[in-house]
Amino acid sequence: MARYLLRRAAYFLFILVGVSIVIFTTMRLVPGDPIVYLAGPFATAKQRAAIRESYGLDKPVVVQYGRWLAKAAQGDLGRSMQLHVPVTELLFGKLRNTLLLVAGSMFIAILVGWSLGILSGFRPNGLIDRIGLVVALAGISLPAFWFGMLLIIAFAINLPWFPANGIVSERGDGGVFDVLWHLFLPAVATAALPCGVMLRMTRTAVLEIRRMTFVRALAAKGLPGRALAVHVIWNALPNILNVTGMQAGFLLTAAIFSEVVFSWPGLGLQIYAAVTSQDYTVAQGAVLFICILFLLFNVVVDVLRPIFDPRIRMA
Amino acid sequence: MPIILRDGRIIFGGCVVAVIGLLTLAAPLVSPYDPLQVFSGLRNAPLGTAGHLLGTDQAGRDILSRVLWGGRVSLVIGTVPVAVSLAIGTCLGLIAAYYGRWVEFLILRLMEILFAFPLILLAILAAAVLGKGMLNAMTAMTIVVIPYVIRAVHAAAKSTMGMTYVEAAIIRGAGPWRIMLSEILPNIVSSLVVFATSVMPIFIIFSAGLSYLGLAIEPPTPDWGIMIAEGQQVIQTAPHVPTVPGIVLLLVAISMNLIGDGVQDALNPSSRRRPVGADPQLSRPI
Amino acid sequence: MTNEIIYSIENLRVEVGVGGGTIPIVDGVSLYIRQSEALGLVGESGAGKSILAMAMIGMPPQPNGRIAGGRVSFHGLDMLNRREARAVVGKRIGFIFEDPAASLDPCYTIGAQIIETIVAHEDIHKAAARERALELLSLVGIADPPSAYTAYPHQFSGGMQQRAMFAIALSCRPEFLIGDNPTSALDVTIQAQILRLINDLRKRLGLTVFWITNNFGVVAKLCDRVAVMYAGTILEIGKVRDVLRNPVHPYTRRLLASSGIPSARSGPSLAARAGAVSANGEVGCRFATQCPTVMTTCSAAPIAMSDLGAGHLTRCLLVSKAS
Amino acid sequence: MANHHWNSVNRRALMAGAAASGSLLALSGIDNIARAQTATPKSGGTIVYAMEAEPDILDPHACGGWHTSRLVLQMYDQLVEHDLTASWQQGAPPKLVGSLAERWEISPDGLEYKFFLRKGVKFHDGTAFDADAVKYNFDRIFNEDAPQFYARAKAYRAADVYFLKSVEVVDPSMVKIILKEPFNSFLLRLANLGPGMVSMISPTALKKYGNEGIALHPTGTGPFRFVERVPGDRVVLEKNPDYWGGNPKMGPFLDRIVVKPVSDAAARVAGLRAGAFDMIIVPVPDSKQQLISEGFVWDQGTVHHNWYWAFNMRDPIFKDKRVRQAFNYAVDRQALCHDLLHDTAFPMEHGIVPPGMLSYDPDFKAYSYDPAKARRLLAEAGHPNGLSTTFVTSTDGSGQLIPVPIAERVQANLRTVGIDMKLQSSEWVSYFTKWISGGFKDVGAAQMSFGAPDPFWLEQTIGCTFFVGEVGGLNTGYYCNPAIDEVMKAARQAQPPKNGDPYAAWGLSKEAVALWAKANRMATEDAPLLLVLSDLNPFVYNKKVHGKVQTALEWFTFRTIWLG
Repeated sequence: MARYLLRRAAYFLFILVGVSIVIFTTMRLVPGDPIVYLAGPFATAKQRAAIRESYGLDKPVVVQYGRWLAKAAQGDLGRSMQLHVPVTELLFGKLRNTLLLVAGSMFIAILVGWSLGILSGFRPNGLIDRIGLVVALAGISLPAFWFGMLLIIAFAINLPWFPANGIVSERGDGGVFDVLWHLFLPAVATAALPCGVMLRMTRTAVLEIRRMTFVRALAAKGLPGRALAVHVIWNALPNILNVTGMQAGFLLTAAIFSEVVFSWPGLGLQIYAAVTSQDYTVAQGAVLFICILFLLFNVVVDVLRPIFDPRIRMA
Repeated sequence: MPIILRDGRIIFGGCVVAVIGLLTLAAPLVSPYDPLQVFSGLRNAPLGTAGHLLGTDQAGRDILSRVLWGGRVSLVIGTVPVAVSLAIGTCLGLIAAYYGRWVEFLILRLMEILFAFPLILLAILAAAVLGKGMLNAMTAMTIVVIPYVIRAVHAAAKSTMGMTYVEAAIIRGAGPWRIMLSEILPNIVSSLVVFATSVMPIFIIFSAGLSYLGLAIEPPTPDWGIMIAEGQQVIQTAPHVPTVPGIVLLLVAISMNLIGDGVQDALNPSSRRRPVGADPQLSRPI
Repeated sequence: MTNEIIYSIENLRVEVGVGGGTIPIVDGVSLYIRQSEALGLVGESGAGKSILAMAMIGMPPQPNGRIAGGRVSFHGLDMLNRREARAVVGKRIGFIFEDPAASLDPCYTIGAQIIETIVAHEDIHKAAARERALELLSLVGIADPPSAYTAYPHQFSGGMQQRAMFAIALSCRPEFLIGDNPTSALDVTIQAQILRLINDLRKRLGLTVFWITNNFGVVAKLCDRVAVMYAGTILEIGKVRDVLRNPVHPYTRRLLASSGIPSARSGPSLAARAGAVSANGEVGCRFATQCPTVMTTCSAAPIAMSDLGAGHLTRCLLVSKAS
Repeated sequence: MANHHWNSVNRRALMAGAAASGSLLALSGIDNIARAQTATPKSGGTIVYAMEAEPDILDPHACGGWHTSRLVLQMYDQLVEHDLTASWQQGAPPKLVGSLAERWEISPDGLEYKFFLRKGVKFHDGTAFDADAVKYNFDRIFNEDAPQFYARAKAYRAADVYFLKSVEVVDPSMVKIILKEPFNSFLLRLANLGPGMVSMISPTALKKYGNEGIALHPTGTGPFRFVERVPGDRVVLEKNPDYWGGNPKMGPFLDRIVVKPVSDAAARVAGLRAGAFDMIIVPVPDSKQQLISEGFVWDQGTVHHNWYWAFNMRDPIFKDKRVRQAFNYAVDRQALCHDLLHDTAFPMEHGIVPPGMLSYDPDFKAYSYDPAKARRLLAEAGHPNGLSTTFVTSTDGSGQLIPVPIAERVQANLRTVGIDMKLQSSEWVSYFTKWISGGFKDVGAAQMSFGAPDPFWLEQTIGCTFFVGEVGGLNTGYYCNPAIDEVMKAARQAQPPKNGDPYAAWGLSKEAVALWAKANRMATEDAPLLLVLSDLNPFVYNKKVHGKVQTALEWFTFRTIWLG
């Protein structure tokens, strides 16, 4: 395990450095000059130069990168050029909201995806399976941003049951229920894709396991159906977890569409804004954030799977 | 492949896609109006308005015409990148698999870095750098897809490399390209087709998403994504404006997914109904 | 040997759906097994032996197979009745599969897999169950039971895995053991050990055995009686001695001639048989098409079993003529 | 304008609206003021105000964008201000009134401004406001040698640098500001609460938090105090109990102001209807009838705002005056404002100077819709078969209204007179960046939407001295007409007003205003811009909201607002 972690860590470092180089350079390739922007409409060339210098952007990119990396290594991602807020402070706030959204939608996706997937895996071509197939197809075919809009039309406008945007109501207590109430529609919109994907994956996994000889062997041991199901699900879990983990990681940024539709102040939105408004420090920091999270999601999956599959554990 | 034509899903999906595709292709002929023509005083006209079957949008333009013309853009920026990246990715994947050693190492490590970028993030970056316009949008999409193709091809090719007939060819002294193209490629082509058909719907939606975010194409050119985004302004008063283009988009996506499923089952029955949208590749960071 | 018949199959028919229609994989098989005897079943792969074996514990073939007719009873229990079958399967009837590697749940320890069987059938404490599991492991000749108990299947060799399977099959002290070609996957020495083990168990526990194999050697070493199966039907059955000394049915002769069993390829494929079936409308001798001594009458009408005495029966016109 | 519209993802999110001049009075603005005056204000309560974009830094000296200054000015005061309690109907722009300066004197040569400061004013951090504080702030903006100098702040006041000589502390309650040359718009510019205002920040706070940090801890003397900012979600202000100007009739009344950046106009409207917001800015024009019928107050009025295209004078096509005029005749502004914007915008048919800017002249009928004339002019200019060119516009940006749909409308108009106008649009940031660095050399015209109460804006936009990138110029078309320049120079250098001068309340003499009007007519005739429309800066709020004054300015105060 220790060697595994060590290898993993080294690998992460490699990826992170690579990623940071890519983002650092691409950000500077985005057309437009943040300094001109920060300097406002009346600035003269000379004044812009002064401002550029004050941000250290007059130095060659390599130098800038070096400085940034040195700081980042100490956990200091600098201040937002646009807002002057410390980047980490800014991003943690957004991250919290996005994780909330991801958690909410994953909860729905798992609830529906797993249950339908497992049930239809046990009763292929049964009623539930047919329902499941439709749900899955819809899930992977619905454009999140459009689906979200439909939900708003249906459940925020025509039937004013849920709020159309925001994360807490302005006057509400901002308590848990208030947040959940705001979370529902965005979560549903975001859940569609992962739900469809996981439903199909789970179904496939269960089907594949059920075809295996050992399941018949278990039946030949005279085990009751419930016990059999446990065996099957347990064996299918590694794959199910795998796709679940991936989907969760995927949502970190895929959530952006719901974040736009429901003006949910999340990380995806933040990144988009930072990139288009060329807030270098924020964009760089955010991308670093996301990638680290992604790698972590992988680790979680890599750590979880062996728990269920001794073959991996002991390999 | 006759078996493919026996699959109901493929027939249905194929027909829908074909019809929509042809209609958009024939937009200049079948479209009732110029998609940019503004009908003063006739904004947000509801469905079935005389002369405007699908009504008009927030700027007073005929929605049907815009859906038709917009389809050209949406379909193209959704599909062409997949095709192009398939070509490029296949070459690189084969090269990596065939030459191995540092070439492989280089290409794969590079891909891994790109994989560390979430799909959408990568697309946003690429789009931001390249700026708007159909060509740029497609380039951005292509860049995004290539890594997945490379990985898929590389994996498939690697497994083929060991096969005796490849070794035989090597012994026969066939040149690298000959081996890659006439020995390896034919054996991975089916998995490539499966890959292509399964990611196609994803990227149709995804490209629409990009233009929804305003990253893809230049207004006033219509495009389903943009139409939805613009229509969002009037969901309170005229919900049909964003709904109509969305339905068409959904229809295409569903059909393409059905095709994908069908092709998958037809080409590798081993993995019956492997989740299409799922192609774990697409959600896998590294 | 006049022990009572504990297990009987009457005119069993198992069908599998292929394409549009269905074809019988097991077609009108009738067998009986007496207390603590060992009945061997030989035949080429694809003859339907495994299907028969599964049907004997009430499990239709997967996918889309079904038990279409006949009666299977064990101590008067209807084995084709799910509930009655479950009561005895795994408890009084042990079943061993052909491929041990594939027949063990890779995610559970050997111990767990033995225990769950015991617990499923007996009201017993985990500790006690564990005790028995360890006994069983040593009984089937596994060197270090405690470590084997906590081991996972993939850590075992093929032989060890099959022994584990035996341990599971025997975990509830069954009186009847069905082995579906359990030794085919193993090399000769292991095979010998296993057979010794079975014989030993038979002596000690008076175990009744139904042993599928495609190796007459095994039959000779283990069984009292042997049945020869071809294309879903029993063509000949009798005491091992009789059948091996003077095989009557041309097919049995061929099997013995090609000491050991022809490989699966020579056996008619399902599709081929589907064709054959439609050809002769499922009447007459299945072997007719390949029979060296075939007669026009062979495919004319269904052929009954004719008794050669001493429980030696065969399904061939040559014989029925002679007598 | 210069709006760091940086959190707007939905580019079509920013729809501004306003009623065409005709229907203005019909709207509820009036009766609302009536309500404000009749009913007796109640103190307390929290108002939730949804604005059009994520605010820029909360640093008055360096905040870009009206949408930000609308927020920042609630916490700060200037030496002199426009009277924010005067509605747009009571003459535009509002008179100048003393704020932190009780009164001021202008030397006859117009070079020396004496400000007599209000005594006993305290910053939110409890420190006293005095002449030194004034100097400290001016130094932060203008004095490159001062330790607190902030380059970004100076950049926003580039134009003033051109005129400002020195700031002297005479005594704790008097500062003297000396100019290099007469510049009679100086007062108006000090009162301008657009991008980069000359507000008074607590020197103590500045020293404590530094030039960047102060944006996170705004510390002024204004009627409201900073509570918290959650980027992308909210900014919260609270009542400043010891506001120097506080009084039971004029406020401040509100306990709390919650400002929500919601870039999607539809979402703002939805929130308003759902009761999540009390007041929103730039609603979706299409929602106007519905909202009014649902009993919401739709409040709008003319402002100093100009949505135009600046022709690129370096493009040979536009060197010809007749072509520029042809474009101006080809646009059907009435239809545009009526159909597309539901009478929530004001057609710019009275010259370059928009309503709400001094020297606006309503009697001047400049360009009405006349395609025939447009065609004729094109033909005379040697384009009988029309011409083709490329215009650029941003896709968003506050105060830009809905650039793309408007541009598409104009595009359609131009097509009818044989002009094939291709449209290029880009993200606000990259657009603005290119615009401000004179980057659009290869296009026919660049769109912008801007304005100020003081007529000097005209020279900034078309003056030869004020090419973009030079001394705070906005002249992106590189238009230069010496004759007009003469007049404008004379206008800005004209003598300060005598007592009883009708424009004394704006620090301008009758003569100056007349000169500006003249310049406006000359310039309009020479058509350096394609005039389109003027924002009417609409707000919508529910019946609970009282005392909101719709000024003729792009900004307003929360001080007078109270909840019933």
